[in-house]
Amino acid sequence: MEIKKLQGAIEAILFASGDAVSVERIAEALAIDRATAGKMLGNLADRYCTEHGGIRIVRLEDGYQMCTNPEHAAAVRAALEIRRRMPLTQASLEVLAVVAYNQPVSKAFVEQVRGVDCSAVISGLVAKELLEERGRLELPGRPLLYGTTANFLRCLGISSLSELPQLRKEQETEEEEAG
Amino acid sequence: MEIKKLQGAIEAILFASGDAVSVERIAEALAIDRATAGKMLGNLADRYCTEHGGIRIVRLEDGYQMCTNPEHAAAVRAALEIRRRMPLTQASLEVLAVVAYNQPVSKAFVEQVRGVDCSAVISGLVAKELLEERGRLELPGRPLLYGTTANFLRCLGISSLSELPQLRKEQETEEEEAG
Amino acid sequence: MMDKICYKLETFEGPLDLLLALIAKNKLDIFNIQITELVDQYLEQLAAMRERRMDVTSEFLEMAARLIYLKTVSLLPKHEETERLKCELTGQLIEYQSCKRAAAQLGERFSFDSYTRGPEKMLPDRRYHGHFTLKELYAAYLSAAGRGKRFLPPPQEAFSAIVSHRIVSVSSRIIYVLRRLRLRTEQRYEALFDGIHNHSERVATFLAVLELIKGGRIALNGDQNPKVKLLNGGGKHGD
Repeated sequence: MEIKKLQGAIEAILFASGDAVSVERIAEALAIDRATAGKMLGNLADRYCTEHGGIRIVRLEDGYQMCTNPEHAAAVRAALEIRRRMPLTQASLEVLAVVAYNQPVSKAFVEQVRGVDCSAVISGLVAKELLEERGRLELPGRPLLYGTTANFLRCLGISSLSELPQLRKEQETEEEEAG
Repeated sequence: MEIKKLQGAIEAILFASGDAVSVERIAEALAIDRATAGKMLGNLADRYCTEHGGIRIVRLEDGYQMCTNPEHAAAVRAALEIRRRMPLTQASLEVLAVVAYNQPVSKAFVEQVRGVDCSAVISGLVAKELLEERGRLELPGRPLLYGTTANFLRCLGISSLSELPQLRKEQETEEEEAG
Repeated sequence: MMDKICYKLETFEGPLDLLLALIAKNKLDIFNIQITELVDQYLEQLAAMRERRMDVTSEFLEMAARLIYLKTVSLLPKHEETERLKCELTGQLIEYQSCKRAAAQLGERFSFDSYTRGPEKMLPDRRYHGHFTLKELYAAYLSAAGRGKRFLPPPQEAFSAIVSHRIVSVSSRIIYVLRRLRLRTEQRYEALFDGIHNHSERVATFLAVLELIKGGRIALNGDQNPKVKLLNGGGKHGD
């Protein structure tokens, strides 16, 4: 039915938003009046308010927002903690290594070394607090510079960058021979 | 009830993560066995699969992810002011097809099949999170390998690569129809 | 210019390269082409060309050989080999055809209509808590740098070989050879190269000798251990 469809649409909007969404915005998007939208949001919030339910719809000053039921905070934390301990991807390791040995470096430098776009990997590493911004390069476009963090040292189990393995001359010789 | 609580916790984890969460990780976080976690995830996904429901829980390889019901795409876009994503170009679809059916593959492999340079298309697909790096090939130059992502499966509406349309079968059917 | 060999088949009429181009572009299905018919016409054309004494390019010959072999094999009861050869002929093209077909299939199903959300904002801590080893990091660096090396601007040293490479001019070696011969008008040819290890210098010296012989200013005699002799005092011919 039409009402069921509208309810579903509101549910989808709240889910995808992440932030609070105002009643006006929802009314406008669905071409319904404010009062109806408000009533439907209220109903939806009630529907989500079940015992032990994982998701809640809370009313905030500027609208409605979906969020996890605080009851499950410990479980959520446990699950996401595990994710934060999962091994890094090869791409992440390579980017980290290139930054670690050449810091501070721009994204362009890392991409030149690896030969592919590294935007997503770099922002992932910044979110993981393994890389951080280190000002800008005084060049056209003033590109951001990146360096490794204290968390990076901790994850590696070293106390300073000087403990990084020396890049050996051998490698250079090898490369010359290969080239 | 204990089961209801676990169900709620799983719901909360999927919601809070945003990304796909593996059955294994959920089992570990909730200290239950994998089989039970898998069963509960399946049940939860079924529960969400209501007519006009706003949220869907989809299975992607060995994990589950919450996303909106495509039925409400227009409403979500209108409310969140998201621009409609352009459909993939023929070139992008071809590259995706070559990678999907042969992964992991190098750029060179894709280019050999298509007969043209595919660098830009591949990095575009990586940026769209439809392709991802999959390590390197042990060959001179150590070329990067690419594979498809969980997001690729989600956009296709399938749960695993084994659900990709069978190439041979379709072709034969076509011929039979034609003949 | 050679006339293109044209084929008249049920589904196609035109030269072979067009046929292949059409198959490659998926405009024509190779399975609908009668290879035997193709071979007959090809051989006919080939015979006609021979009569007219036209050059038959290696490309055509190679193609003909493949097609004839295909035909002979198809006359034998072993049909598997025919199929295998048919595949060989069309392998790459079919691969691309099925790629296009797969692309079309994916395209029909592809949809960006389902939306996901980022992680919940209540949990801003995405800090990495795992561990990795120095060895892994070092290996990753080698892996990354090994590949990207060619994308980096070449180091200064890479140019030095080119820039500092001595290009020895032939004229400078002509002067060198004449000077030596003026000191001793006849000497061993090989002696001219004594002490010269530089490749460019050796080549230039050789070219200088040729140039001088051509100009009639020196002569080279003897099969084994040839000797170079200064002619005419080394002056230009006719001086």
